[in-house]
Amino acid sequence: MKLVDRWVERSVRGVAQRTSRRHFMSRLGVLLVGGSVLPLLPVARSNESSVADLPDDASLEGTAGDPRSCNYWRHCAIDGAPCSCCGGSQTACPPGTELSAITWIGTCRNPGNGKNYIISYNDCCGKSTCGRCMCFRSEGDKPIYVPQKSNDINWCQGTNSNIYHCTIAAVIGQSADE
Amino acid sequence: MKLVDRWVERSVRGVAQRTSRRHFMSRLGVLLVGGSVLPLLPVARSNESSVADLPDDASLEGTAGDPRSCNYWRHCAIDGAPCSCCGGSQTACPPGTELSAITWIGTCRNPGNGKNYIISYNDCCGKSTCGRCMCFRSEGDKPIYVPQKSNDINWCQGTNSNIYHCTIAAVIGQSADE
Amino acid sequence: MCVVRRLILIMLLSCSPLCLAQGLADRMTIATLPPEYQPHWVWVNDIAYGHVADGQAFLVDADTGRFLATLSAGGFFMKLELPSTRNEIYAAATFYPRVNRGERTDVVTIFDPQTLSPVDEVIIPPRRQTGNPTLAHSALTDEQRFMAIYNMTPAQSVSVVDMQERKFVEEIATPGCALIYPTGIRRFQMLCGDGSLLTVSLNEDGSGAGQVRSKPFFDPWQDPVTEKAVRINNQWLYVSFDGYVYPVDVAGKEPKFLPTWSLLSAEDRAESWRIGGLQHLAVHERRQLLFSLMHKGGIDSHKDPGNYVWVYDLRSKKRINRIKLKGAASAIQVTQDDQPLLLTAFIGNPKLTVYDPDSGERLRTIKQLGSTITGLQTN
Amino acid sequence: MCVVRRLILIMLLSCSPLCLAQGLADRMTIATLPPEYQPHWVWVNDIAYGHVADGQAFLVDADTGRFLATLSAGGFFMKLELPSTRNEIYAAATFYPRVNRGERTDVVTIFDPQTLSPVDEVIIPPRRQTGNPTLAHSALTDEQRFMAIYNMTPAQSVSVVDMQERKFVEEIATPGCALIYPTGIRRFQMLCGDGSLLTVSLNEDGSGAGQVRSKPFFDPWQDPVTEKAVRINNQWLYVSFDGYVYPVDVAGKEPKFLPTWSLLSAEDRAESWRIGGLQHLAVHERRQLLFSLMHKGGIDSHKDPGNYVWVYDLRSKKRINRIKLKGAASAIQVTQDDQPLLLTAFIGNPKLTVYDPDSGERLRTIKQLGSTITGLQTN
Repeated sequence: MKLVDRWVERSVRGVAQRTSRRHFMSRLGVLLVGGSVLPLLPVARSNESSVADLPDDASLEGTAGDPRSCNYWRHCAIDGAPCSCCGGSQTACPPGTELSAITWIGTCRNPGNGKNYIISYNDCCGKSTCGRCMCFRSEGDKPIYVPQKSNDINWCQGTNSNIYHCTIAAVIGQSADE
Repeated sequence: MKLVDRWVERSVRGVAQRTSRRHFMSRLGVLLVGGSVLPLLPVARSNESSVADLPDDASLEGTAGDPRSCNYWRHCAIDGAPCSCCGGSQTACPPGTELSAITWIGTCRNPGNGKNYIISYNDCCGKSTCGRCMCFRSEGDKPIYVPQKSNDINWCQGTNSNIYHCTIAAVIGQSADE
Repeated sequence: MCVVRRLILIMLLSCSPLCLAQGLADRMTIATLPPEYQPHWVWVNDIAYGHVADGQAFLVDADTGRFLATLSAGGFFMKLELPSTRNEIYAAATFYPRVNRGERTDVVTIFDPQTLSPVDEVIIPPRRQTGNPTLAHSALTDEQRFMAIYNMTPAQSVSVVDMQERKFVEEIATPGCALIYPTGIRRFQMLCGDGSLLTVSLNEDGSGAGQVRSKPFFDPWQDPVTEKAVRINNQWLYVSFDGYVYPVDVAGKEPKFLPTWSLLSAEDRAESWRIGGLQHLAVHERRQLLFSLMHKGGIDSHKDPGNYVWVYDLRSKKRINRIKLKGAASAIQVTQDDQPLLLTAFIGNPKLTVYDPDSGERLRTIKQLGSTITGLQTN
Repeated sequence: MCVVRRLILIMLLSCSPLCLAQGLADRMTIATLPPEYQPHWVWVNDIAYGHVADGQAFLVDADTGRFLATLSAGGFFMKLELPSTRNEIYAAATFYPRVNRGERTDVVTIFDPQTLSPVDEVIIPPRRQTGNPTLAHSALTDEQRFMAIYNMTPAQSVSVVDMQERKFVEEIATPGCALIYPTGIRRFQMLCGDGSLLTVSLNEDGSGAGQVRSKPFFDPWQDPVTEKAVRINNQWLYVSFDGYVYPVDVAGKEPKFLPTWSLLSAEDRAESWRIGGLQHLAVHERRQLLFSLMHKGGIDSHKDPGNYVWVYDLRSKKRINRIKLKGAASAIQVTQDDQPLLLTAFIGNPKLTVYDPDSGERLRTIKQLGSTITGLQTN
């Protein structure tokens, strides 16, 4: 298991790597609907931008632009195996797995343009767990009782199988707090 | 996995540890019954001895008398996890497992009295495989097509579950070739 | 005739153990565990990350280091239920007919404590929440008759099982609230997304008897409490990411929020000490001690492993000991007897380490315990 | 409306990928493998020792080191069948409804090579032989219509499945003989305990058409051949513990035993060189090369890992190369193209190592491939 390496590495990196996402997250509004807490994320309106505006990984220095690295900028809140190491990519599930429709949301800063993006960490499901490139960063992670912000939850829900395989990290919007 | 340690260890021990069991095994007679090869093992008659004659492990020096060690004298032909490390003993399956009724047979020399004993390596079955104290010695082991001498076969057969948990090493007789 | 039968055994057929025992031959047996467990026998829970369909628990003697037995729990194994009033063990698990595909079946399995083998099972709705294990996934109510299991689909609910009758009772909708913290006879509480507690009461048959939502007692966005609360007598101790203890008295029908206190001094905070781990708290009831797994780290390090266990007297709310661990730990536990042991494990290294909680001395290490230890439980 | 739908997604409900693609948002997709595999794509088989219910195969690009996809094979996974005439992959496996308990079901699963997901399954008698994996556990006959699976209960038999019709045909009793080595159209041979071969022929519907037992061609007590024979064109090469090659020509209805030759010189034997490993042989058909995993060891070391691969020209029966491995290997394989790669893996270290079979140079290592690699296959 590489868990130990990653965790030890994470312990060592310590404070240094954790930028102040918390400060941002705490300013998120919450909306109480029928007893359930749902966040109103400040997602930029989709007609204000296009796919061409997605930040370019190739221009990033070092591993921040490598989707197989735990340091990949979109992995700031992940806890699991990035699908890029498992036969998929940061936006594609590996062959034969199912894409979970629901998930948790993180906010990661792109080091190239300094903007914050909303990242959807959808799980890919139905094959035995991929143990490659295990990555634990958990920036902005909340406990299980705040489900939409919790990476402790297996998000293989509403899928034919709930067996967790790996996690993608897709941009679903730009944060409005710029 | 400790497989690597054990195998590397075994590689290093090399020739030194392998006494000439092969010489003995090759003198075993075989009997052809209905197209099936069955060995006529030279087991000493049961009325010639009693349980009290079973060799005493406590008198042995070093790990040759320790049922949790790969060097335990009865483990000369094992390939798997000794049940002594898994909640059982050299003659007892761990709690809740099933004892396989059929198995493969080895012949091990007791270093205390120098006598050869027939060892029955019965598998214990029905719980997920115990990965403790993995031991590969395979003295006298034959390929799968000589089933009664093959430790590559999962002997969890005729049991409710064929999931392999661990292996005991019971004396079932003294070799008659003394 | 017995010789013949023994030869038949060698000829790949079966022979009774009785027959074997008569000659120069060992009697082959199957071990069983004694009716009474020892106080230093410890459960080591392994979700088997990489093969989550095949979770396991190992029973280990922390005094001798002896491995006692394996309990094959099943898919997405979280924790065991260990009732004191029935000679049984329970665990909720998820199964598929083809390991990870086909129709999902969730069950509560009833295990025999002397064999750790299943004796029965109760099928529950296939909706239990899965993921990183937490001891709050399920619980027995205080009279030990009903087992409650937390569901998420993502709709949130609780499945109630009558463990005396071994039958599923009903699924209770609990929108916005998660996990199970038992608080009394036929009663448990849940943590809600707005920082409040939901108290759920059951009728005598286990069906829902009503729910009461408390006011929020912490801010889940500013400083959430972890899910890994510990209970001591009639108090649940919830601990926040920033190291504040929120004691909740559950003796009455509604929770009573007691004064908050801090695990960390101003100096500790300046040095970036933080709580963290998958099971970062433990208590010793008779001694009224709280054990907290600690590390130096930044914000968002609430799941990082710790290398210290800090010990607090719950009467004085003062730290009385700092135990430096030999290596990282992600789960801690303490035995409840008068000569307690402190137990630690790290998910990345499958071994159990045993410490003297007074001297802090490492007493022993028990290795080769599965692959990914997620939790520790005592009997 | 799309914005609303995206918000709904965030509110824990689903949203179509098409909708997401319209804005500043990635399109989430599911990858598929191309219709044509590359010659350097390699199958890495993992029995998942410790969790044998959950065996896996990984498809890896040995040129780039890229991990391509996972195939969840099931319990006691041994090997894949890779027909060239149908766009399908097959594997026999054993399942229990509760992972390791309940009623046993053995199946041949049919997988889609573009997704590595099951598309169908054929239930077979719950009697397949299990244990340490061998590539001779099952095979397709040469016309690729019938799959034969070796059973042992301990009675020995073969299950025949019609892979065109996807139905079980029948179980053929083969007392005293084991494993499957295909030898022609609707024909395979088996190794028998007396050192002979059993040739089994099938009718057009796959039912048994008769069996012929050869004379013994080796002595299983003095110097047995391993089960890990390799086929090159119409020859099966069986290799004994002591390093003798027994070529068997299977072009005709009955096997023809060709002259035995030795992998070892007198000097090699004096230095205790031996064959050994779980998959210790490989061939390159067009180049007529035999690769043999070697180590220095005593008798009974036929399953020990090797640290050398010796290469033989099958025309001259001379050793032409000795490749020193960087670390131990228990399985070797060679790709069948004109720029072949030599592949090695060790069951105790879950990585694939890629060598140039001519220069012996280590080209790359691909790590984190399951837990216990038992075999390697090429397409």
